[in-house]
Amino acid sequence: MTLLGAVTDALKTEMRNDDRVVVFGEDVGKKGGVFGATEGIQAEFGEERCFDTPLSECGIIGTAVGMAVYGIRPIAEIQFMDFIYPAFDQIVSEAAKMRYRSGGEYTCPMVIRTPYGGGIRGGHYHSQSSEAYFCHTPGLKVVVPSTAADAKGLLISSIRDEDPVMFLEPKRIYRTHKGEVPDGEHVVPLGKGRIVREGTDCTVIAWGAMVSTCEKAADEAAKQGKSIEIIDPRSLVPFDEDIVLESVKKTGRCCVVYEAPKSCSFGSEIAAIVAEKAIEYLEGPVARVGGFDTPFPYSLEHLYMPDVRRVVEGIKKTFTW
Amino acid sequence: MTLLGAVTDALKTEMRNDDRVVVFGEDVGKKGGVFGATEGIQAEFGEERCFDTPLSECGIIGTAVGMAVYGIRPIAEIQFMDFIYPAFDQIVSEAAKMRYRSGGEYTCPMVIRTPYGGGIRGGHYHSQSSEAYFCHTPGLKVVVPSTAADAKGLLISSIRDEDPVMFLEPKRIYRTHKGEVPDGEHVVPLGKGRIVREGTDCTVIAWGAMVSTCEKAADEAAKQGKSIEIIDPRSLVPFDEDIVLESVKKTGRCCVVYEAPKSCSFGSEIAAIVAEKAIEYLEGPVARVGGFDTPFPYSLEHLYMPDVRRVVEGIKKTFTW
Amino acid sequence: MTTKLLTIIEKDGKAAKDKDPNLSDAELRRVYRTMVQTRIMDERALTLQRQGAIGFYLQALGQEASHIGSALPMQDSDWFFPAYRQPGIMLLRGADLDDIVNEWFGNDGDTSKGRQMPVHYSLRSINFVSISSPIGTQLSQAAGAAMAAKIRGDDTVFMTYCGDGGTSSNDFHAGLNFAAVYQAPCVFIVENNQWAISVPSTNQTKSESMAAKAQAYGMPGVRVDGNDILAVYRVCKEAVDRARKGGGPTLVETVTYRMGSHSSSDDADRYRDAKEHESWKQRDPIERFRKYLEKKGIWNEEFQSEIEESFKQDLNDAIKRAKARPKPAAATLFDDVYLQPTQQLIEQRDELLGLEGPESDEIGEFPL
Amino acid sequence: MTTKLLTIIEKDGKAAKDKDPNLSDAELRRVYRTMVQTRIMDERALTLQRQGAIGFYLQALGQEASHIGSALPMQDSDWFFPAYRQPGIMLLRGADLDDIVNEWFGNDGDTSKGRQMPVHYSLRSINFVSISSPIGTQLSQAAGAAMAAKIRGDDTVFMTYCGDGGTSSNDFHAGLNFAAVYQAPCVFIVENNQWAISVPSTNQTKSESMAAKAQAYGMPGVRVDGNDILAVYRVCKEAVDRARKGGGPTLVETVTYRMGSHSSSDDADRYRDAKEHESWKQRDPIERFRKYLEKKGIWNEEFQSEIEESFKQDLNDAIKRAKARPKPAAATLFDDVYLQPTQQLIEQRDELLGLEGPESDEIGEFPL
Ligand SMILES: Cc1ncc(C[n+]2csc(CCOP(=O)(O)OP(=O)(O)O)c2C)c(N)n1
Ligand SMILES: Cc1ncc(C[n+]2csc(CCOP(=O)(O)OP(=O)(O)O)c2C)c(N)n1
Ligand SMILES: [Mg+2]
Ligand SMILES: [Mg+2]
Repeated sequence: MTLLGAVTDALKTEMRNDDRVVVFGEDVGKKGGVFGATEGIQAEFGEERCFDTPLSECGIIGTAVGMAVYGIRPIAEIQFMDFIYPAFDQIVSEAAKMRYRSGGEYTCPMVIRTPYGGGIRGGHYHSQSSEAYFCHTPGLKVVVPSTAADAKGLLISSIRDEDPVMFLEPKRIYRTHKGEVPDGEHVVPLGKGRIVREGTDCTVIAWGAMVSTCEKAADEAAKQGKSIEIIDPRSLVPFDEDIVLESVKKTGRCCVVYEAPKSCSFGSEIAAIVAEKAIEYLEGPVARVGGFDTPFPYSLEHLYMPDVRRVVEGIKKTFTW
Repeated sequence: MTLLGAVTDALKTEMRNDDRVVVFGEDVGKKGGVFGATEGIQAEFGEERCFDTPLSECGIIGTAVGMAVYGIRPIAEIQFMDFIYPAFDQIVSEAAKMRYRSGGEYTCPMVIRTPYGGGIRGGHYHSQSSEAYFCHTPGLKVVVPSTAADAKGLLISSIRDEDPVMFLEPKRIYRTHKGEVPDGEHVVPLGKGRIVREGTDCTVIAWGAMVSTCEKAADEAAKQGKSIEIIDPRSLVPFDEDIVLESVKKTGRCCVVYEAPKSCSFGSEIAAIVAEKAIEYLEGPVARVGGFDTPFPYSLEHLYMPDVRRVVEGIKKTFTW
Repeated sequence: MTTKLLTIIEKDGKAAKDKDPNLSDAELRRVYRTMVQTRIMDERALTLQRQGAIGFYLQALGQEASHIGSALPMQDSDWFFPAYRQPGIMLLRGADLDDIVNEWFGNDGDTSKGRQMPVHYSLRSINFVSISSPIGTQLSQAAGAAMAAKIRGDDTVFMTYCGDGGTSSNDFHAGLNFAAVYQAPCVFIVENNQWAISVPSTNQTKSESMAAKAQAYGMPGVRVDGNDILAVYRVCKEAVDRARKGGGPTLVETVTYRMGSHSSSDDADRYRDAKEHESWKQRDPIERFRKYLEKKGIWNEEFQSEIEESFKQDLNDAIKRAKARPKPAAATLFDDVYLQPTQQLIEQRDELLGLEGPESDEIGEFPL
Repeated sequence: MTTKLLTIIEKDGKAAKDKDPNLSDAELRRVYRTMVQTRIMDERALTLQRQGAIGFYLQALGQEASHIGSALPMQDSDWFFPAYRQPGIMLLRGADLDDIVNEWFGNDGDTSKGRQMPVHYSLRSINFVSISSPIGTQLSQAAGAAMAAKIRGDDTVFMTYCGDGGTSSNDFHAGLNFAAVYQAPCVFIVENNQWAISVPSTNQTKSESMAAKAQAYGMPGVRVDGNDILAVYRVCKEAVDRARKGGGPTLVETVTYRMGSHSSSDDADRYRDAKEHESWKQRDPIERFRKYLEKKGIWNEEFQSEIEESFKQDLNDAIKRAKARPKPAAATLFDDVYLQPTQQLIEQRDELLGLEGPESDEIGEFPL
């Protein structure tokens, strides 16, 4: 099954499980979403539980917050993550803070699904990875799957979660990634990372579409005699510090790979955690291989996105003192 | 002169200098702003150059972008930084990207001034420090003064800058901070940090209202025999890496202090830079003393904000291996 | 059409028979009591703020008819997504006075656990959703909750409020649009009190009225004298009934006046003409309603003093209790970020609780 | 009032004398030429996309009258804040064809230096502001630019566009409100082509028309047959003249139809009734205008072939030149983030330029 198919599968599974779950957004109904993630959902569950909205992300998230507060389980689709900003206030001021500011009287269990990341020739406004904004916002959870099975299992956990979850779907691997996906009920808990491959010389941390790039880079590094351990945190908030620290303590080296602009990113956070909690184990600098600190380009996308050679270069850095 | 007075002084100075400069926002006219930063400006420059707007941050920044693109110099006031999010799309998708996405054909020289930070019993929504969102957005500059003289000099530089600048005013010290401010023309360049005090054992980096807290903590640390160097970067973007790295290489220790939630913050970025570029000089972990990863509280604000004892604790951490 | 202003109670307290909603005497007295209580509470709280006992306050002075009248047709099971200038709704719906007063103090009895500034109540007990500072955000939320109720087949009605300033917000546009497209059972009340802090409503929009904005969304828009509680009630009753019957949302503009400054941090004299203020004082909604009751023979001085004295007593007692309560415990800082705290939050909590030495005392004053 | 639809050219090409704006023959021919060129360009570009020569394309098929007619009354010094479905404006204003075509290819001749997807033009040469993907953002910007011109005393007029979907955006609400409050010289064109990708305009709003939304802002709102170029011209000429004379903004709704799919990534047959499409084909704006010209005796087959042949030739030449140009140089990635690159950008650039080994080739296809 593709990663995209796993998303659809998760949605259907939970909609069958729990009739409070509703799905809405721009073009999610008859069209089934611009990527097809909601294909067949309106047909199966009707227009009450899967419906198109006016073109207002502010309205989509604002109404979702109200629904969640009232007691149903909204899953809002934002067509591209780049278009989430008209709803930013509702996300960071409202969804994220509802439980806290009301002392737990009102809560906001909802999922915001959105395709994210580059690699599809989407240029400036159909490619960005802005997880950092949300990771810096207490009250939100932030989840990024990198395999089909995880996509299903993490999405089901997100829908069942009692707090608002940003579910970021790496669109570059929507269809290119294929893998086994358990039928029916399949739950992957939030906050538990995954060791993608074991290694002894350097820990590489990556999520979403970058995981497979890092696997190729690790192959490359292996040719040069370096054994790379790859970790996919799966959720950035809550973040599985232990799996990262344990690995870094073992390998003594750390390289973080991500698509977002390098500075002030979640990659920076991981580097900071390592510098705070495992510095005495480090045998080289903590490398960050990110997007550049520029807006996302169109024609030069292939240079902007971390690729094998840039990841290999990053790994090399961790071996220089 | 107070820091607040220095802001007013800078606005008037540049409005006299350059008749393209206009000032607007909610309540900035007759009322002179809720903090008084624009007091007397409408009286001196008239309603065409200093005017109140409808209650729409989206409209304030959207129109400011259009003004800047057309060729005048808008200075938009957002009443509290907590209320900037309805304008987030215009800031991160438009102002920040106008120059890049148009290949330099259209530019967006504008200043967004906004009171920021805690310490005034403003609670949940009148206290936040969200500089990280903007520091992670290529195309924006982000400036935070910590003294009256800097407030004037940096604001004048920001107004003259050819790119959009977020000018964050630490409201806690608006009136409590007083200092000499040069008359008339006074320019402090963006991108040059300031050594607040020299020291040899640990580098503390802080901006805005945290600088004075760190000075008190440094006094405390001195009593315990530790010599602290304090650095105020003054602008977070562009960031003066050199002044930080040079200091850390000298002291071997680094503690970053800031009000924003700890994780995925600009403090994380500084820690990451140090872990990337000065790790071989470090004699202890890089400590971060931030706000907690919770929304901003009201009654327990004094615990939420880094205070002397927490900064001292952070400094101590850098001495533990 | 939308500019016509419905008034029922005339200056002298007379009410046109054909328009009078004919509430029972008991109901009329209950409503009047709530209006007076609201004003007393506002006064007392502002005094507390001036004395430094609480950090901030914001009154509804002059807008009692507007918000109490609109809330009146709502059933107990109905929901409110309020702005910050509708305190009377809490009293009308029988909220626990301690819940209200504890919120001002942000003490350990505060339902919001001291997370928000005064007047940002959250009262699940009366379906009164946690108040937010960012203007307008409640509007699209109310629309969404109403959509949810419709999907579930509940017959709940939702009422939400904003000011004249709030009509310019993103969420006003999104909330009204969504509510209309999905024909959600939601009533939007714009309390047009003529000012958004120092900005007059004529600078807020060039629309001939706030009610006229309903046409942009294809919903009914009604303009009503916001200082006439019977008129407000009548209009809102229609809207609530229509919503409950599946007739979709309504926009109601209550034309009223902010008789005080914006908040305890504001001084309206700096930007507002005293004459304007004076002229609105003549239209005081409580005075007007009192005359109506008097004409009906169900108001007298005794009734007035009974209301005042008993409520003042209750309020004083509640304040005394609230003052005696401590701040929330330090550890609570880390609760309610999520249902379960993350590893990072637990670590941060333990660090904080482990600290020694004096806490900061540098917190300043709130300016707005 | 706002629901009345102005039409001038009837089906058979006749035009009511009292409404005909009486453009000169030369002007009429110029306009017709632009419409035909626009359609040819749209066809050719979509073909290029299908052939894999360019990555994406989005047509204005069927909306030529709507956008060319509205732009026609604008002077050379006036400014546009376009959406993405007004390519004819560039041709009308004499933009360099190479500037247009280079943008599709994102090559080193692209004015935007290959930073944006195809159809996101930036053409300073004709005061055509850089197109953004996020829906609606241009609306408040246009209002702001118009405010700026008013402050400066320039007599520039601003025209900005959005679709029926765009009326739901935050910036629609903010942009129209600000323009009205400050009486800025700005004309807002809503091209109501009935669809926002797969969402019909009846699901976008319950408003009786898009023009009716003007009442929320207190500005004139006009509804016009968007497939009738004379009607669109007439209405917009009035709006532009009024704006220039200090009469403030206008909202114009052009009622038209998206005759193609949303973009090269979309297939409208999946959600749209073929009959609807058929019925609108009968109202093709170019065909209608052609009949009008024919009746006037200023159109014949020769004229048609001359337009088609010469433009196809020019276009082919431009495409040939564009294909021959390389991508922008790697170093340009780091330009234009700021006027001057930061230390971090310089470091990142130098690192990239110093890399060895093969570049990534994993980039996929654009789905929308
Ligand atoms: C998004 C946002 N911007 C600014 C503010 C600051 N602010 C608080 S109240 C207010 C005026 C509100 O006016 P109105 O909506 O008319 O309500 P009123 O206070 O008159 O009841 C402003 C600007 C805010 N709370 N939220
Ligand atoms: C803020 C935002 N949300 C979503 C999108 C994705 N999107 C692109 S075009 C479009 C539909 C636009 O419809 P309309 O405004 O009617 O313009 P039309 O395409 O019909 O010309 C959508 C939803 C976007 N570009 N921006
Ligand atoms: Mg008001
Ligand atoms: Mg459309």
